[in-house]
This record gives sequence, structure tokens and C-alpha cells, in this order.
Amino acid sequence: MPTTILETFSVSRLDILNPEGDCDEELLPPLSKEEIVRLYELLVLSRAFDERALSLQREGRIGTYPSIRGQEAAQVGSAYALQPADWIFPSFRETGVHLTMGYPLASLFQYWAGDERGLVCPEGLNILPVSVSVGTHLLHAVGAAMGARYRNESIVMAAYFGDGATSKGDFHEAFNFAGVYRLPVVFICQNNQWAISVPRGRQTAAQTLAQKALAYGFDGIQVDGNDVFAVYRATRDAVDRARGGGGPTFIECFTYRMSHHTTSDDADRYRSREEVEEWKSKDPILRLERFMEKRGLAGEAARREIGQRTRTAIDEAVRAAERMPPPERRDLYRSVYAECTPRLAQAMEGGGNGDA
Amino acid sequence: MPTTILETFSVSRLDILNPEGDCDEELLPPLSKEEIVRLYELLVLSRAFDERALSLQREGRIGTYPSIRGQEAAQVGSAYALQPADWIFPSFRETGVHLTMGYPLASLFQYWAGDERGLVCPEGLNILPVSVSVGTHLLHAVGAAMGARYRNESIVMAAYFGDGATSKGDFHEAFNFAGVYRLPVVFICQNNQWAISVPRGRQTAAQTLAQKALAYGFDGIQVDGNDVFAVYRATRDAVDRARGGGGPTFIECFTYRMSHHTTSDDADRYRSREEVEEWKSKDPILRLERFMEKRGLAGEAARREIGQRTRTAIDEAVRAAERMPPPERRDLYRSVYAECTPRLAQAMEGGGNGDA
Amino acid sequence: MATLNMVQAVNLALREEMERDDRVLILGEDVGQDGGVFRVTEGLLDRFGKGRVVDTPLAESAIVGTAIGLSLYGLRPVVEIQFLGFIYAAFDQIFAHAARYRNRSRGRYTCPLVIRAPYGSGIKAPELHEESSEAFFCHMPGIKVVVPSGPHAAKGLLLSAIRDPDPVLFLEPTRLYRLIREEVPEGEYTIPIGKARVARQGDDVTVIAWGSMLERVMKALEPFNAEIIDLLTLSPFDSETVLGSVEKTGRVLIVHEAPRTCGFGAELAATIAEEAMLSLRAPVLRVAGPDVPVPLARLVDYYLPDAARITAAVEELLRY
Amino acid sequence: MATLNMVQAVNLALREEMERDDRVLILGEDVGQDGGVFRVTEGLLDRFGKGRVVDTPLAESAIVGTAIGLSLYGLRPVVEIQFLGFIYAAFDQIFAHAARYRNRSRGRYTCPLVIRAPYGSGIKAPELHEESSEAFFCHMPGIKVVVPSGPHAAKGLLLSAIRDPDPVLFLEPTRLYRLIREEVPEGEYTIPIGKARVARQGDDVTVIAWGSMLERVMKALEPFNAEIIDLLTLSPFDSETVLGSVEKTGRVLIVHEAPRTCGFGAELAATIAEEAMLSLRAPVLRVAGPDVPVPLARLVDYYLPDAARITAAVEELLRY
Ligand SMILES: Cc1ncc(C[n+]2csc(CCOP(=O)(O)OP(=O)(O)O)c2C)c(N)n1
Ligand SMILES: Cc1ncc(C[n+]2csc(CCOP(=O)(O)OP(=O)(O)O)c2C)c(N)n1
Ligand SMILES: [Mg+2]
Ligand SMILES: [Mg+2]
Repeated sequence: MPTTILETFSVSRLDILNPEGDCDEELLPPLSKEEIVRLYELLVLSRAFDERALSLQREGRIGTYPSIRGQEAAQVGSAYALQPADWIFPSFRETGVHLTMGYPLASLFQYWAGDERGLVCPEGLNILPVSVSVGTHLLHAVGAAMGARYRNESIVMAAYFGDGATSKGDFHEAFNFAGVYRLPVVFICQNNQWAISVPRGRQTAAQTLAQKALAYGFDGIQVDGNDVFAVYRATRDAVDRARGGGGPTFIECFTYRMSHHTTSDDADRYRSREEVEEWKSKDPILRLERFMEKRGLAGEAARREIGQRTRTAIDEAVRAAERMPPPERRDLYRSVYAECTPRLAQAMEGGGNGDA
Repeated sequence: MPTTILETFSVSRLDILNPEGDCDEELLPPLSKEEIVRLYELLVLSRAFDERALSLQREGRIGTYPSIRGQEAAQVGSAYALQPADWIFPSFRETGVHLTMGYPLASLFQYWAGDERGLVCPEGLNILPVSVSVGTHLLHAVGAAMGARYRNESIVMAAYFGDGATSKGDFHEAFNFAGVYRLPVVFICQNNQWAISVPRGRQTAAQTLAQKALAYGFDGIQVDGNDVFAVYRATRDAVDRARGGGGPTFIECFTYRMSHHTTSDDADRYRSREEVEEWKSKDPILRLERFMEKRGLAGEAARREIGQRTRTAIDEAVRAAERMPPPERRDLYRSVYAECTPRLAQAMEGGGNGDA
Repeated sequence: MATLNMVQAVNLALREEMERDDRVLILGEDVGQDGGVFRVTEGLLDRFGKGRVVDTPLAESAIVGTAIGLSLYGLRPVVEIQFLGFIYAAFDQIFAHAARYRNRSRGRYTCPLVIRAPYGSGIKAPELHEESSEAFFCHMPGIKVVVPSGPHAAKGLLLSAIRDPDPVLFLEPTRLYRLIREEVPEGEYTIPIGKARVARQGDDVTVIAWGSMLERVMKALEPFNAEIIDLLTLSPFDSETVLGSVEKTGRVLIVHEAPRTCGFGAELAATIAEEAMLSLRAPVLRVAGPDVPVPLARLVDYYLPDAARITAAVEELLRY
Repeated sequence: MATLNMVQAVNLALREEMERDDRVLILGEDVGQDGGVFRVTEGLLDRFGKGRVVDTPLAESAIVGTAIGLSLYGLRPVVEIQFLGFIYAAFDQIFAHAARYRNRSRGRYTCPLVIRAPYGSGIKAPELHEESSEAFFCHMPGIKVVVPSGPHAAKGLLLSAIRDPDPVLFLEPTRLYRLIREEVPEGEYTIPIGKARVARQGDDVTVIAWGSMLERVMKALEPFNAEIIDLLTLSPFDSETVLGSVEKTGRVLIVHEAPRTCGFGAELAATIAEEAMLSLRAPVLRVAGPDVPVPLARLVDYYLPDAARITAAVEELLRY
């Protein structure tokens, strides 16, 4: 039908470091050697934490746990582009973000062992409690961003979520509000290709997730989510834009969930081993190791030392978490309101006709 | 940032008949003279119905009423492209759609007078009850479309809504489901530029509403919503595509709400008279009249007769509606479930400790 | 002292509190230029500007979710849901998030926000414009629910709600918006959340109501020696005042416009049956809306509790 | 006759009903290839194909809204909400639409759909995976709410729910999914919606429970002469059976895991206080979850009603 074209759009993808460890020099973000080694250490720490959590779960020492294996670069690379004063709104699969920002390891173990106190974010950081309800927390990032704008504070909000979350109504409403008010939010989607058993292609008929930003009048970009440099660079640009008043950005980190959905899941029921094998060769840590090798950064000894440090930190954290006294019965009631209602106070004292 | 372009998109606009009554011959859909006059008659009926409803409201004979003035072409043109067997999921401002499909006028007056029985759609038509809750009914069109597909019935679903509805989460979820399953739905948005007092530009930062379809992997198009030919043509194409298994389409009818939001609203509080004046010159009926004049269709006498017929039909409908006996107390209880619950049955009999 | 209706009283409370505390912001559909569909926020945009009186896109979940984010950030948003019947889309945000952030983070993050919503039947409006679904929100630990019954209570309670460290649902009975005028002081006064008001003292029967039903009950029961309790806060409700009165009268009638089954009257009756059973001389009666969706205008008079039903129930109680 | 757990019983009911009636379809997250996160729909995709067992995108409002559309069109969708804690996003669709289409259209359009949801506490799962928010749905005229307490009831009630001409919320207690095995006949049998079951006859006290609490109550009260009522349907609930038993025993305990305030126990207590007051010899007691969000694993044992609390309440009642 011959008609007038009102607008044209495009959606692009950023790749910097390939699986062989070769990189596009022009795109490589300006990171010092120390910073690159630090990124590497954070990737290693994330993976090691993850492995330990999985084995603790098998031993019954923590509860259901969602592995981040394969997604370390998406998490570390993006979080590394944030300032400590920025606020983070995670879903439940962002351990690498927590670790990058310096969240106490012991608290994470404590939380996954079923203790709410693990979600008490230390002062000086603002990582909100994990959002179990998929996609619903994006609105909180939008609201906080409106707050920062209102207060004239140059704080950026980073909201993390998965490919599945893009189907939720709250995703849409959050993106729309962010666009309308041009708020300082960076929306970071880890498209790990699966929402439990539902593959990305059946989550939406859109060719990319990144293009969804077009519906809201701001930019979306897809990045190789297993490429820590690409993720870092895209996030840093988005954060700068947000801080400078340029409004929101949507970053689709194209990555892969290497493990089961959680420890309660059996991914072999719904996806092929070949697919998983194929992604193994795109491992985010391996390619950074190769890159460092080629550049002569962090040789074997240094890497061994990093491994050692990481293990020690994790061991200590597990011990600390398990040493914490269990929560008390009264903790059940204490934090529902600033002040207990009469009925809660009565229940806390063990009264109330058989209340706990 | 030099990156790979993954996809490009565009969004276009269809205009056929301009305000002066001139049209693009190539785009003009193949409509017989009778059909064009019929379209005209439906436009006139819609406007006359609207005017009568407004005056009945002023006289206290019906309740709050949302005027469709200015949107007649969007409604008549789109509904005219549907088959009687197709299902329609209206919002609350689609009187012109009802009239085009042959919904009883008296029922419409009855409904706006606060009587649920006005929503009983006659057999042979499937116009669902109006959805007062903005945007939430799009999902029902999607589900019904899935039903038609499952049953191998070549029925198309038409879902009507406004620009404001595009902000709702259910809009997003409905579009996404329709895209994923490639369902036979036509989404028809009357972008009348206002959602009560909120102008289109503050409803979303997207340049057009039509482009929102890109997020779901199907096509969106903007049409001149005051141009009955453009609306008809775009809808017919979309309906054909849907019926042929080609999946959903989004049509943004670019139009204008000439009146207040409803009879409870005062639009002078939030928009300029100049804007309203400007749109007056784009009137959908006037331009069809001019077109017909140029083509020698339906001269003055014919038009007078149409006006007469319309008025008679409306007079009769008002009388019929007002002659209907009021609903009975028992009607309050009867239709909540297929069979009254014990408590409802008791209440219906006037029992139940002071229940109505 | 000015004589105000409830629209004006709420408007005054908002204005004063926004002047006092620059953390207070308003968000909602049509709350800005239009001043709200009931004009409750009229004049506030002019006074406080677009940064503090924010017209939103049409999305209730987003309105509440954004308010949650604002409150997490330390602000004190007061959002308007245009009619209570449109709040259901925000149910997840209210119940899964606003109600839980404090508990989830053991007090590190909190949601001091207020959701204002016009509610209740009797204004001959379209479907979903006359809901009375307060009971849902009383089953949400972490949320408070407040319902003023007149202009004076509205202002005092709204100030308390805005200052409350926890999320408060503030329900404004539309039928009363312009029906009652009362003296409403300018400036500082608050009415504490969680306290009921004995609207009329009496000895023979305790009648509990809130919102627009209070007015009906007061009128209908003039000829009786009834103690009438205006509950004001539904969650957490003032069981002390309720039980005290029941102990005195031994007879209870609860009146609400919401459907009977699982309405808030159920909790009141259950609490009384649990804690004041030995004082009761008669069954605990409820006069409530029937278990049907609120009907349109032509049936609504059959729906809403009226003087006849209220009096009949009291007379029944007095026969025990 | 096979001995099945509840997962298997529900699976069997679905399979049989899908074979019997090709209007029955299944929709939900992970219900297809994966067979559902609890494996309730295992094998159904293979048997009935993608057209009838539909994996959906992650969107609860859409799952219910699509089911509404399917049912309006004449089909009989059975949707799974993965955990009850994620149903809140679909609240608007359930309450504003599924519950009202029949009434709104005076019977012209109806929503014969079933929403299945695993619910309840005690499985050491993450936040929002252990909700017990059944009471909300009992305050929705137009919706029915059914809660089986074991495999046999699950199958019989699910068949009734699917055949019901109105929308039914079907809650499956996760704690029982694999805890109890019972003989479950193959083929046709239904248990009527709206009827309670006297799970154990007794004289001294009436104890009302449903879902996973029934098992607790049955065990805890073995030493007592208690009449135990398994409610099975919460809306519309079987007041006849309840009131009959109360008239016999004069003492009532209601046990539920949902928070006490405005839980479904409130309606039961209120109905009893309204309609069986003169038979009561003691206060109507509730043993319920406290008014807090369901805690994570390490506190959950303090949350859920246990044998000690149940027995203590019965002993208290018996002292009257
Ligand atoms: C609203 C909601 N619905 C369902 C679930 C159950 N659930 C947990 S994770 C998940 C899939 C999430 O997929 P995605 O967003 O891609 O994140 P990923 O798990 O891949 O990190 C589902 C369905 C949930 N947590 N929240
Ligand atoms: C979910 C919901 N929120 C709020 C309202 C109140 N309301 C009725 S119409 C309307 C504006 C709708 O705008 P639009 O979608 O553009 O349709 P239009 O009125 O212009 O036809 C609003 C806010 C509603 N009916 N439903
Ligand atoms: Mg995923
Ligand atoms: Mg509009």
C-alpha cells in the first residue's frame, strides 16, 4: 500500500571481545590494567560463589537457588559501570551484581538459606531486596528515578530483569513512564534465552528484545552479554546519558543460562544438550582469560592467587552465615509496620487465641 | 558507537480522502456507490445518535455519556470492514461501531440510562459488553481469537480502545500474546489525542502509537482517522490478513475527541479552543459530503431523506427504551452465577438478616 | 473556621501538608491541569508546579509502583486512583510490594505512601465507579486502611496518613463528597490512625459503620438509643472501642455497603464472637450489600443498605 | 483402583476431562514441555498437542484474560497460575471481568473457566511461593473457590470445576502435593461444589478447616471427640453443614493458615455469630496465621498453625 513513511528506526548490537579473546580496539572502553584484572576477579568470584551455593544447596544447607552461570559478564560488566551511590533494583538472579557492588557475601548466603535478614543492605549501598515477582520491580526504579530528579540528585537507577520479564504488564508501564518523564533509569535485561522452560522465541514475536524500547520513545541496544567489555561500555554510556539528563536506555544483554532455572528445575526436560554445549564455547570468563593472556595481564600465578583469595572469602562468608544465630520468633512480627498493631503486639507476646 | 545494525523498521501512514473531499484514486478502496452512501448514512446516524444522547443526558433521562463526536469515521469505517460473524470487543466510546453492526439503538439508550439489559447483544451479533476498565478487554479479544483458531473458524476479533489504553499493562500483554500466537485480531486504536485531560504527547514518548506494534513482531499503521476510506481500507486489509492466518495488525486511527470526555467533564479546563477549532475543519462527515458532491452521489434530497430516516429511527429507539419496564429487584441477583448460591437465593427472597 | 465539604477538606489537607513538607508529591490520572475528576487536587498544580503534582499516563499499576519507588527513595507520594474500581490492576504492587518492603528488608526500606481513592456507591456512575472493596486491603499485613465519614475526619486523617511511616489506603466516600459540610479548621490537627470515634452514645445496641454508611445509620437510627461507632480506621481497627461498646449493649449491628460475604463486617463480627461472646445477648447482625457486583443506576437503590433495612435489623436485635 | 498423590490425581482429572470434552484447553507458564513446575500437567502436551496445552509468555494478567476470551468464545480453559503469589497481577481480570461477564451481559456471555493455583505454606520456597490468600476471592461475587484437601477430593472437585458454568478458582495445597496418597478411581466421579464433608464425626467441638490445614487438624485432634469439617468449597460455602454441626456441639474452632484478619475464618465466624448464636456455648475461636507476610524458611514454623496451637484452642473451648 503506498503510504507516507512517518518514521524509521533501527536496532543495533555491540560486540567487542569475541570468544577467542580478540577485541575490537576501537570499541574497547578505556579501562586500566588494574580495572581489567578487577573485572576478571569479579567474574571469578561470581562463578565461585555460584558453585559454592549450588553445592550448599545439594547439602541442604541453603534452599532453592538460581544459578548465574554463564551470565557473569552481563552482571559484573553492567554493575561495574555504576557508582556506589546509584540504586540497584535486582531480580533474583543477580548475584554477580551484588558481588561487584560489594554486598556482603555472608548476607547472600544467609538470604538463600531462608533468612530475611540477608536482605538488609548495608549503609552506603542501595541494592533493593530481590524481587521474586518477575518484572514488577521495574516500576520502583522508575519511581526512585523520579525521586532523584525531584531532589536534583544525580543518582542513576539500574533495574535488572530477564527476558521473561519483558512480557509482564509492569515492564510496559515502567518503560512508558520512564520514557514520558525521561527519567534516569538504565533497564538491563539479561536475555538468557529461557524463562524456565519457555524459550525466548516464544516469549515474544519481536526479532530482538532491544527493539521494544522503540515503543516508548527511547533507545534500546543489544550487546553480547558474555562480553564484559561490551556490557560495561553500553552500560557506562547509558549511565552517563541518564546522569546527564538524557533519559532512560534499554540494554539487552544477549547471554545464556548455562544451568537449570533453579535447583528445583531440570532443564533437560525442555532443552537440548547441544544448545548448552554450543554456549559453553562462548563462556564469558574464558574469553577474558584469553584476552589477558594475549595482553600479558594476570599470568597464571596471579590468577591462582585470585582463585585462592576468592575461595578464602567464600569460605569465610559461609562460616559467618552459618554462625549467625537463627532469627527469633519475635522477628516474625517486628517489621510488618513501623509500630506493631495491637493485634500483632498481642501475637508477639503469644496471646490472641492461639495465634503464633 | 559503531555497531552492527540488526534490524530496521518503519511506520507509515495512510491518507485517502482529504478534508476538501478530494481523494487519492489509487488508494480508494473498491466500494460501490451504494456502499459509499451507506457509509455516509452510518456517519450521519452516529452523529445524530450522539447529539440525541447528549440532550437526553442534559434532561436527566440518561446518565453520564461519552460523546463520539469527531470519531465517527474511525468507528464506522473500521466496523464496516468487519463481517457480522466477527466478534467486537469495544471500550465505552464506540457507539458508531454498534450502529454500523446493527446493534439495536434502543438497547444503547437503555444501557446509558443505567440498565444492564441494554448490553444483551442480540443473537447473530457478537459485540461484547462495553469495557469500562480501560484497556483490559484487549486480552479477551486475544483469547477469543485463540478460540477461533482452535476451532478452525475463520472469525476475526476486533478490539477497540483509545490512546490512553496504550499505557496499560494489559495492552502490552494482549499485543504480546497476539504476536506470539499470530492470532486473528485487529487492534483498532482511536487516538483521539486525549485521555480525559492527558494529551497524547504525555501518554507516551513514542512519536506514534502505531510503532508500538514493532515491539511485538507485527505491523502497525497510522491512518487518518477522520477519513472513512482510509480507515475502511486499513481495517479491511488487516481483517483479510487476520482471516488468512497472517496474524494481528495494529491500526492507529488519528482522530480527535471534539467534545468533553464525558458529560461529567469540562474540557475547557485543560485544552485550548483553538485546537478544537482546528480539528473542526477536518470533520469526517463534511469531507465525505464534499466527496459525494463532487461525484454526484446522494444529492441534497437524498441527504435530507437520510437525515429524516435517521431522526425517525432515533425517536423510535428513545421511545422504545423509555417504554421498557424498569428492571426488577430480583434482577439484582439473577445473573451473578448460572444458579443462585444459597445466600443469593435467600437475599432474592428478601431474607438474610437485612440483606436487600 | 471554614465550613467545607469533603472535597475541600481533602484539598486543604493536601495543600497544607505540601507546604509543610516538600517530600510530599501528588501523582495520578488527571490530578494536574484538570484538578482531578472530582476536583480534589484543584489548584495544587498552579501552587506547587509540575514537579510535585504529576499527571500520569493511564496505568494504575504504574501509578502505585512509581509511588513505591518514590517512597523507597525517601519521598512521601500521595497518589490518586481515579476510582477504587480501577485499583485492582495495582493489587500486585500494593500487596506484593508496598505492603512488604519494610518486612522484606527488615526495616531498611519502607513505603510511606498514601493511595487516595474515591469509593462507594450511590452516585449513578458507570460500572466499576462505585466499588466498595475495602475488605481486600484489610487482609494485607503491612497496609493500613482509613475511611473518613465527613470533612473534618477527612482532613485530620489524611494528615495522619501522609505522616504515617507505612502505606495507607485512604478511601473517600464519593456519595459524601459534596453532601456534608462541616467546620474544618485550617492548619495543624490530626486524627490518629487506629482509633474509632463514638459518633453517638447509646445503650441498647452497638451499631458499627464507616464511610458513607455512617450518615445513613445516623439518620436512620435517630429514634433509637443506639451507640453508633464510626470506625474511621479499618486496618488496624480499634477493637478496644468496639468491644467496650459491645460489652455495654450486648447487641451489635454492622452496616456496610460492600457485599456481605467476606466484607469487613465479617472480621468485626468474628472478633466480637471471639472476644466478647459472653456479653452478647443477640446474634451479631450485618446489614450489607448483597453478594452481587454493584449494579448500574436503575438497580442501585435495591443494592445499598437503606434506612428501612437498618431499622429493621436494630428492631430485630432489640427483640432479644 | 490406583493409589495416587494429589499431583497425580489432578493430572488424571485433567487428562480424563480433556479426553471427554474437546473444549477443555490448558494454558500457563511451563505447563507444556516442562509439565508444570510441580509436574501436574506432565504428559498432557504429548497426548493433546500444542493447540490444547499452551505454554504462555510470562504474564499472569494475560493468562487469565486470554482464558476469559476463550471461555467467552465457548471453550473451557483451565489455566495454571504457577504459584498463588503471582495471581495478584491478574486480580483485575478475575474480579473486574471473569466474575462479571455473566452479570454484565445478563447471561449472554459467560466465563466457564478454571484457574488452578498451587498455594499454601510449608514447602520452604522463596517469597511469594507460599501464599494463602483465598479470602480475597471469596469476596468476589461471580467467582467460586474450591480447595481440595487430598487426592480423592482433588479429582472429583476438579471435574466439577471444569464443568461448572462459572469461573472457579481451584487451589491446590502444595504441602500436600506428595504427602498424602489415596485411592482415586479412574473415570467419572464428581464431588459437588458447595458441599462440605464431615471428615470426622464428633460431639464436643466443631473444627472447620480446608486445604493443608485439614491434615494438621485431623492428626492433632485424634485424642478429642471433635467433629471435623473439611470445607472443600469456600465460595459458596456450605453453611448448612457448618451450622448443623455447631448446633450440635456449641463450640467452634476455625483453623486456617492465612493471616487472621479478614481471612476466610472471619466469614465463617460471622455467619455462625449471626445464625447460630443461640447454640453457642463458647467464643468462636480462630487459629490462623498471624497478620504478617508468610516468612521465609527459617521462620515459617512459627507462622503455620501447628498441633500445639490447635489442641490448645480446643482445650480452651472445652473449658466453657
Ligand atoms: C510474576 C511471576 N510469575 C511467575 C514466576 C515464577 N518464575 C520464576 S522465574 C520465572 C522465569 C523468569 O524468566 P526470566 O525473566 O527470563 O528470568 P530468568 O529466570 O531467566 O533469570 C518464572 C516463571 C515469578 N517468579 N513471578
Ligand atoms: C483502568 C481505568 N482507569 C481509569 C479509568 C477512568 N477513565 C475513563 S476513560 C479515561 C481516559 C481514557 O482515554 P482513552 O483510552 O484515550 O480513551 P478515550 O476516553 O479518549 O476514548 C479514564 C482515565 C478507567 N475507566 N479505567
Ligand atoms: Mg531468562
Ligand atoms: Mg483518547
